[in-house]
Amino acid sequence: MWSISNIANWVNEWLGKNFSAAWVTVFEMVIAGILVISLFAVLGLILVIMERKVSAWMQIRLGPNRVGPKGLLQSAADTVKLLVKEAMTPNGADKFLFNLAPYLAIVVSMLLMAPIAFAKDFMLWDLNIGVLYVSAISSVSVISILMAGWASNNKYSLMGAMRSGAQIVSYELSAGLAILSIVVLTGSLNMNDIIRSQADGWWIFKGHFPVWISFIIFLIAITAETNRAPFDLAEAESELTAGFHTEYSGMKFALFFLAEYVNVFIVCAIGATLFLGGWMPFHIGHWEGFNHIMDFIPSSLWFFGKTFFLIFLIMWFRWTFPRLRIDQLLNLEWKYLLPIGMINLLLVTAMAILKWHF
Amino acid sequence: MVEEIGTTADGDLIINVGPQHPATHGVLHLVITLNGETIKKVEPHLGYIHRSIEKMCESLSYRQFIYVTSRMDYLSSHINNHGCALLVEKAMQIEVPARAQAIRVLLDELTRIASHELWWGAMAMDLGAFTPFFHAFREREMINEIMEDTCGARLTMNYILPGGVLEDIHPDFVKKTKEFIALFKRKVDEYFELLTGNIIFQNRMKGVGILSAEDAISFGCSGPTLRGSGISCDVRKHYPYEIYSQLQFEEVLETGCDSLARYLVRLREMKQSIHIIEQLIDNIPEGDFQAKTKAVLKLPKGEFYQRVETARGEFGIYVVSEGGTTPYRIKFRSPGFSNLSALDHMARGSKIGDLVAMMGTLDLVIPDIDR
Amino acid sequence: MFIVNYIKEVFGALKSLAVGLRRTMFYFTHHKEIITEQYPDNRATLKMSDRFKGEVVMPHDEKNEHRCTGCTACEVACPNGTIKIITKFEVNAEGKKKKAIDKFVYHLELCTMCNLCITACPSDAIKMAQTFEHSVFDRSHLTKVLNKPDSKIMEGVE
Amino acid sequence: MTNEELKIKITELLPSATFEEGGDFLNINIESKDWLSFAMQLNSDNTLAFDYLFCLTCVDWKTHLTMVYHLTSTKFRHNIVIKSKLEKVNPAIETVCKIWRTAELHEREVYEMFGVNFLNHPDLRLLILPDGWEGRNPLLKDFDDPINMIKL
Repeated sequence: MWSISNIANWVNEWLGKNFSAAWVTVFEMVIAGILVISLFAVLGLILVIMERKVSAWMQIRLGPNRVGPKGLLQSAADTVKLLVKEAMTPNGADKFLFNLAPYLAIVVSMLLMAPIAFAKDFMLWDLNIGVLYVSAISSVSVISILMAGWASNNKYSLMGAMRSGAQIVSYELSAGLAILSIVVLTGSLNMNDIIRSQADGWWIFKGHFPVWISFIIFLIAITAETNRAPFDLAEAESELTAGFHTEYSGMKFALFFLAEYVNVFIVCAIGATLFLGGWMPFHIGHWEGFNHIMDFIPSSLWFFGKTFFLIFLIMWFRWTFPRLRIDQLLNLEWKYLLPIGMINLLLVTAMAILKWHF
Repeated sequence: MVEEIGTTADGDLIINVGPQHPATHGVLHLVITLNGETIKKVEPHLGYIHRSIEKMCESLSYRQFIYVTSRMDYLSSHINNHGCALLVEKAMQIEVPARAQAIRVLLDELTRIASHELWWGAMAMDLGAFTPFFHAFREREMINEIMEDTCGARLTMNYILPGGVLEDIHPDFVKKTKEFIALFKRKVDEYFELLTGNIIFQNRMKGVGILSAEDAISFGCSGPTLRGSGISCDVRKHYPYEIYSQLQFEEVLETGCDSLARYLVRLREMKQSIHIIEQLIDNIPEGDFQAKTKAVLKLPKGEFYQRVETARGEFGIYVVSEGGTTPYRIKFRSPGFSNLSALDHMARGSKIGDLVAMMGTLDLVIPDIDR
Repeated sequence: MFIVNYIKEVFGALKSLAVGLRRTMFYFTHHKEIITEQYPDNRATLKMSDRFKGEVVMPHDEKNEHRCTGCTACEVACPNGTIKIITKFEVNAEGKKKKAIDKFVYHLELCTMCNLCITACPSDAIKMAQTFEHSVFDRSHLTKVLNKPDSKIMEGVE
Repeated sequence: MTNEELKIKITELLPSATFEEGGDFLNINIESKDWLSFAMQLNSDNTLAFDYLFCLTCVDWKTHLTMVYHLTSTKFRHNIVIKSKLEKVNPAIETVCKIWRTAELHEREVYEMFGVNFLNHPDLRLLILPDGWEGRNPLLKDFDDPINMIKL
């Protein structure tokens, strides 16, 4: 059957026949790099048009409908616009940090791509501590935001950055606890192991009530961590004009914009991996026939379908809810999500020990 | 090296909100002193669109000055015009035909709904919810179309003359208004689902921008801002003009004194306006829509004051006449100017996010403040 | 009863959020509710209300005649100096000198569409047109002369 | 209270006040030096309770200025108008922004538009006019701006 992993293996074999082992590694790294960057570009384009269409339909509008068929090329036009715009650096800014920040943001999201399984046996780096790696690296993204806010020498930017710092540091905890509950159930930090443990059903179905709570907490936490509404305080436009990227323009702004969308994709991919089985097709217990039929749908489709479902959820939140205030945001984390998450982790652990899950 | 600019001796940040800022809906310029996220002081700087309408009116005749007031509170332009026409009619003792009165009141209430719709959407947008804005504009668009049919314009209607209205209502007016009422009644429950009931929204509004009844009176607030503090102040009830004394409606009062109370007052006021329209729409008296007036209007010597209830509060017109064709001195008491004076008091000690909510519920229209 | 209240609070909050989500999902799936006007595309079918006040025009009949006597009632009535009437003396067929308009200058950029000039006009020479696409690249294009070149006053209009 | 009752009550408070009927409300003319103490009495007296200052303005009569205060009571719903003559040169009057706090912004507006100096005002600065405004106060009758004013 056709699958991405077959293509990858074929490329690997072909390179192995023609070059020495060291060159093969170099070539494969280059190919992987190009793939990641092009995935970035494609994801940026797709997610922007998706966001605009989703928001438009919820707001009883048509949305972009001029460029290309049904406006599908709108985000390409936007990119061209951003590319030709002047990338300004304000006078009082710390020039080095100011220019570094957007690249840092993009590098962090690139690093996060590594341990994600896009299809069956298709991932960049089969890391045995994949989950830990993801939660560790995703915290680095706050540095780029702080850097941007500080270096802009603008009070709005500074306040946006500080808000964002407080927010990401807090919500990291809840996201971590929610992830831990799945780690407890599978007993592994490896992404592949976690996916394989869902071969007889995804955790969201196997895990009863505690896993649902984990899932909801995870959704809230990742929305906050990616600075999306209703937690977009770092860039709350009615309060701080544009928050940490007030002073950015042109491509530098576009990089922040892209990093935000790719971050959304990555956290949703992780959510899909942990709770919805990643590329694992929809399997029910021991219904071999049904499971077999489900296997005919390519694993990459399953992965992207689930991820985009979660992305849609996050967009849906954004276009429905008003924004929280900064103290309410921290209250929500420390008074609600964290205690609930901790008790829930206890429940999950009990469930794992007593084997109550399916 | 990074320079320290715009800080006070205590290390507080001084931030300019406006004149171009997404939250100010116009060119309001607020200088706020911040300690971290907490507001220490809000200081309005006005005048960015001051056109000195009061000075302009001193050289305009009593027919002409009415239309300048459309440009003050552009969201209740019809009500502003109405107030000016009432003043001239009161001073010259012009009897307005019953049909014209009914038409004026109908359009007043439609204007009020349209203004509150825009406020609702814009305030939701300030709080970060974008969708309600478009939903509010769907209903507002219908009112605008009714206005366009009858008055010939969507925003600055210029429909009122001293002694009546410019033209009779459009043949489609009754039908379209009924359609609007039917649509509005269906959609107003969605407002609750989208915003009012939302837990995030409730938390953003409850206990935010407390303005006690004594303070609200002292600051000269009016309209929904004062009624949100539980003080009855509806001009339509206390100093009824036109046919308001014959109509059944309830003055909306909330006792919460906070942003949520002001919000609820406006939402409930929309329903009351619909109630007024329903009473009138089938009972527009037959007859003339305009009284016979002299070609040149001359007010007798003296001083005149007329107040009307706009969507934002009490709009007052104070005219000193020397008996000529133009006013000697005219003063517009705009509701927004007084409401704005309470902002500093309300905002002290709250967060920046609250400031946005407060400005939203004060429903500031900048040309109204600047005049 | 702290715990019960806490749980109630959490579920109440989630419910209020779900209500909002349901509403937006309704609009997401019901595309019939979309109200967007596709403005330049619907130009052909777009019809303004017949009372719409777009700009002041002076109707001319097929003989290139208008009804304006040049009495300047509109100029006086205008609150902001939008209308300037330049008159000239014409010699009519009987050899009598008669006042007539040379130019009816209308500053669209100053006009507030208050309709006072039309109310003031004793001979119904001007009216409001329903045009609305007034944007031009140069402000001077907004100053218009309403009477057409070589137009004359209609017979019998005083 | 009706206008007659108000008259009696106010004559008790301030015998020097003169009354003027006509217009919509009861007009009371007072000396500008009496204003602050009189305003306090108007606000604090239980039977008057004028707690709501809804309009504060000034009229330029060419020979003198007149401050006009429109007051109402949210409790009894009676209205009065207080008028006080001011000198044309260096007009000054006590501020009432301690009593009716809305007066703070209104008085700043009158200060820049008419040049009335409000004694003891906490923050008497330009509000609407641009910083560093020089020249006449715009709402005075002899103000002339040849550049921006269109004469009809």
